[in-house]
Amino acid sequence: MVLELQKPRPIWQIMFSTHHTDVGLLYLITSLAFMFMGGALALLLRVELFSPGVQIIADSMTYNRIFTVHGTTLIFLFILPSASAFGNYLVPIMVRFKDMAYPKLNAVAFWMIPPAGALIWLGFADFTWYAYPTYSVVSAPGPAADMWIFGLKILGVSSILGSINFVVTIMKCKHPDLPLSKMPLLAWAYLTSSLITLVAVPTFAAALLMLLTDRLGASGFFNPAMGGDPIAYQHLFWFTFHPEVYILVIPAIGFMYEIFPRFSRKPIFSHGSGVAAFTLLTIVGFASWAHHMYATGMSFTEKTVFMVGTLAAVPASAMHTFNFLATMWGGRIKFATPIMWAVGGIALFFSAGAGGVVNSAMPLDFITHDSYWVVGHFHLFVMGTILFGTVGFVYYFFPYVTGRMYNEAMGKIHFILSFVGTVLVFFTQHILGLFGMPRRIYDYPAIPEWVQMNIIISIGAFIIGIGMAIFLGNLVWSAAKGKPADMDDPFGLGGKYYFPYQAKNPSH
Amino acid sequence: MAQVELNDPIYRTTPERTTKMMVIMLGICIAGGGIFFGMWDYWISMPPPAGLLTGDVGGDDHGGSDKGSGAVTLTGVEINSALSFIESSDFRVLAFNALPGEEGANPTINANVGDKIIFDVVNDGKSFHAFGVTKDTEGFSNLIPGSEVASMNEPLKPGESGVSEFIPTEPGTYYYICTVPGHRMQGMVGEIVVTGAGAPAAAAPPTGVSHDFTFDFVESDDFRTLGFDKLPGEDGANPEIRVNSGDEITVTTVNAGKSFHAFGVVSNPDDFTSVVFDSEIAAATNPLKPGESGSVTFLAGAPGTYYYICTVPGHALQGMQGTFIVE
Amino acid sequence: MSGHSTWPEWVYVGVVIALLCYVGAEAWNIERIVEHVPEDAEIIKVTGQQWIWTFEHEDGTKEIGELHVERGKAYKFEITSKDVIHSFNIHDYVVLLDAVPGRVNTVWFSPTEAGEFDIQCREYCGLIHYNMRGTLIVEEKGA
Amino acid sequence: MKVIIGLGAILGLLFVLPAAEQVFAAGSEVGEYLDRKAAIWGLFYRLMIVAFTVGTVVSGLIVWLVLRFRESNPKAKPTSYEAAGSW
Repeated sequence: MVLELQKPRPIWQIMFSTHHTDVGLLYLITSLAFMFMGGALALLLRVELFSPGVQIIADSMTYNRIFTVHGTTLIFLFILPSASAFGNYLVPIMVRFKDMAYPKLNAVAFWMIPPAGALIWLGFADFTWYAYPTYSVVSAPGPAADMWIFGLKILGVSSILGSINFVVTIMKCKHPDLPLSKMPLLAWAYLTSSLITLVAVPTFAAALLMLLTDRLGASGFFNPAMGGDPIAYQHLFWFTFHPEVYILVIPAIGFMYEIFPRFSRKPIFSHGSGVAAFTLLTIVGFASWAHHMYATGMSFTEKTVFMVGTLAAVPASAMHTFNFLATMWGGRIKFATPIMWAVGGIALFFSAGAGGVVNSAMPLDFITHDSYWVVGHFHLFVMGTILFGTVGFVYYFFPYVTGRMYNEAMGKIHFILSFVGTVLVFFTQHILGLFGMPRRIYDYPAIPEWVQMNIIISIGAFIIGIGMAIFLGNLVWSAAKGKPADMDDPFGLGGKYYFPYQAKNPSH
Repeated sequence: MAQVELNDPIYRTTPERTTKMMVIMLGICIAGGGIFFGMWDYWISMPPPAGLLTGDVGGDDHGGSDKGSGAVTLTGVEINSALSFIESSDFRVLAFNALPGEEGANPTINANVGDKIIFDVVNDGKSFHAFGVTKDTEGFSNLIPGSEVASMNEPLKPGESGVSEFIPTEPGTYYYICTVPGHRMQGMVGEIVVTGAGAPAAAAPPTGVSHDFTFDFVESDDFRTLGFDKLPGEDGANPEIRVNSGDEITVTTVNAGKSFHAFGVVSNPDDFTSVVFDSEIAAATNPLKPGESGSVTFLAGAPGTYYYICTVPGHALQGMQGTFIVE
Repeated sequence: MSGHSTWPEWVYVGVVIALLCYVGAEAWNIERIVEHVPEDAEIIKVTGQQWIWTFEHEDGTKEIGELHVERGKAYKFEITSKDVIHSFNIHDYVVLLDAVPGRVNTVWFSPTEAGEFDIQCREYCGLIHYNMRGTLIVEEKGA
Repeated sequence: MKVIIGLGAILGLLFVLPAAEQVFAAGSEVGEYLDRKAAIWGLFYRLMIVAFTVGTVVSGLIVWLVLRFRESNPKAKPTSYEAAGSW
């Protein structure tokens, strides 16, 4: 769907197209829409938690439903589809092939997202995005929970199909004289995150099916009254979801591998180290899932095994950070909006990682487990690294798609508001967690420290909210009325940029 | 990196096209929002079947084993009692009408045997609650049939209310409680003191008079309708029996049908386990086979209207049910 | 593509791995010390059910929502749940363990100061999870 | 070099002392039990020292890098790849 003037294609031709650019942009529009919807829910939660007592959400059931859908929407309906969006648009170009390996499969994988989103949003389930039994099996009410399960099932299948498409495109349809070692690191990011998806997500598909039959009373996998064990579900869930968080972060790192060299006006410090880090993370990512379950009464040796598995994954991220800083070294950096987001993303990526190392130290998990420290920690990843990388890449990608330039000043204001807001919200949440505030609570007793910190966090959240409103305005206004961009060098960096250049309005 | 020269025309969108797209997206959101808010409560209306199955094991009240719940002559007195479930702000203490310590908390109800107590309960708290009357001094099971409002698996949501009634048949103290597990412990229990004044509930001493009755279990060809001696609809089916309290009754039954049957005098026809006066012949678990017969002798107990049925589940509903009146 | 000398990267990765080994060793050691349960610890059975905590001491006394213990004595909690997963947490004494139905988890602690401390539920358990809170009352020895 | 040795000594002391004290605490007599809270929070503060030192080094490096190699910095000079026109 390249937005044109002279020969505007009818909407249905765009919606039902199987060309990788059209499907890519459909993914992008859907994921950005869900980003704003998920963000709105976050603001609702923060208004409620501004201070003890009831602010605007009437009862705890509504609050529980809001944070469940907030988590599910932003992970499955924003981050994953936005990764697929840029992947579909750019991977065929990066491997110099005319389209994805299976164009129809690509369209099918996209068209599973809106119905799944509808299922999740209409049902509005209330058992957290973990859907831990026995609450989800015995006590979670109504069709909402079953709709959530079906929605997640469809999304799981969609991301598996997408990954198959990426792996075959990259491995099989690559240009013969483009060796894998010369392929851009963003394509490597998509290859590795797709491989992790193929291994990790089917486990969750199985867990979902077992959860559904348990809810119907037909089976008792996770229902202790029928001889099952709820901890089994947690193992299946986290075996998928710890690698899944690597699936979410790897494309964002891939976007930064595009932005840093481009704006530093020098090539990436070490292509080999990037490839090594991605592959190392793919393998080691599967060894650390049960650090989410230290509190379920695991034995000492079992906890040690998963602590070591978690710590083994840290060097890979450290290598990426080093790669980016080394690329900036000696460059002549033009600080347009995309590079600002990328540098902000890397700074927060480091603090998120440091928090994670503390979490994985076994005895400390008894302080931080399921407290606001954990909320702060993973939001530094999903907001600090992934959203910053994705939004930075949206700004970088904007001129190539719309042919117009976004408003640079608004972009910078959006960055500053978001960065300040993110630091205010999620660093304070770390300290709030140390003071013991549990996660997922609708209301809290008026402990002075808790009240002060929650006020700071809510103010920070509103700052991010303003920033995101500016982002929406900037996108919509600039798409229609923005200054036409110089398609050879939209950011005025000098020199030709090899692959997005080709992306400009390819005909079918 | 080979630079590929591409000089296709550059297409840029227009404000009209962007507004059209925004209108489409807004339309989808409004339609979705309509369904979303319209069905807001429906989505969370049904508890999961797994919850109901496992939940039954705990507070199930099938075993209405308290013998004395036989029918009793109503005194016609009706006692209305309005109870509201309330919770302390920290949810630690729960009670009816007022928190313990305050006046009017868990009011005690005094009644006579045969009075009809009508409970009008409303959930004024934030948590879920359900209502029931039991004779047990603790726990939330063995509820007297008919006295429950909602149940632990489908409790009253905040603001919901319900009505139930309870007719005490024997003197003693009964307890009205919240049947959600744990709530009784937290304070949601009140007493119903039932005094023995009114109809003599005790069985009369043996009068030495004895009666003999014989019944045949008969079935229609399609096994749909069953009956004693004759099929319901024909005269002489399920004959009514009238005896005095304390008479000695001997019942002999012959299984003239093709399926299995058993016999018992019960206080509540829908509840095949509420057998009174030890009047069973065979049982649902090892019934009389076709052609077999069995007999039982027992004393007619407290006066009231009872029913004789086939205790194999479902047969009473298919017609094997007659009245058994003790004066 | 860039033929830089790569020793700074190897030094950097070496430092990172060294720090990680330190964290791992230190955590392993502290966890080993903390998990050693003293023999003479008094057993308290903790049961979580939807939205209240109930306690049973060795001598059979039952308590709902409140737990009275003595300063300086060691206590071993045997934690289980009646319906859904809860998580028994006394933040001030770093006691945190899930109450899983159909399973008993044990953790020990010995209170060092008298006073009142918060007990809270750290695993989402439904409508009133936010207020599934109790109080731990630590009294002086023999009080 | 002296600075680095001094810094290393101080950091070493900061870690060795509490770890040693832990070993003695565990072996104490039955009546007086290990203070779990102190042990766990002690480990937490030691890790915070590590996290914040490395954190300041990395963020300081980022800030310096951004200021030193920004385009508008008077000392900024074009990279060798710009002449070739592609990187």
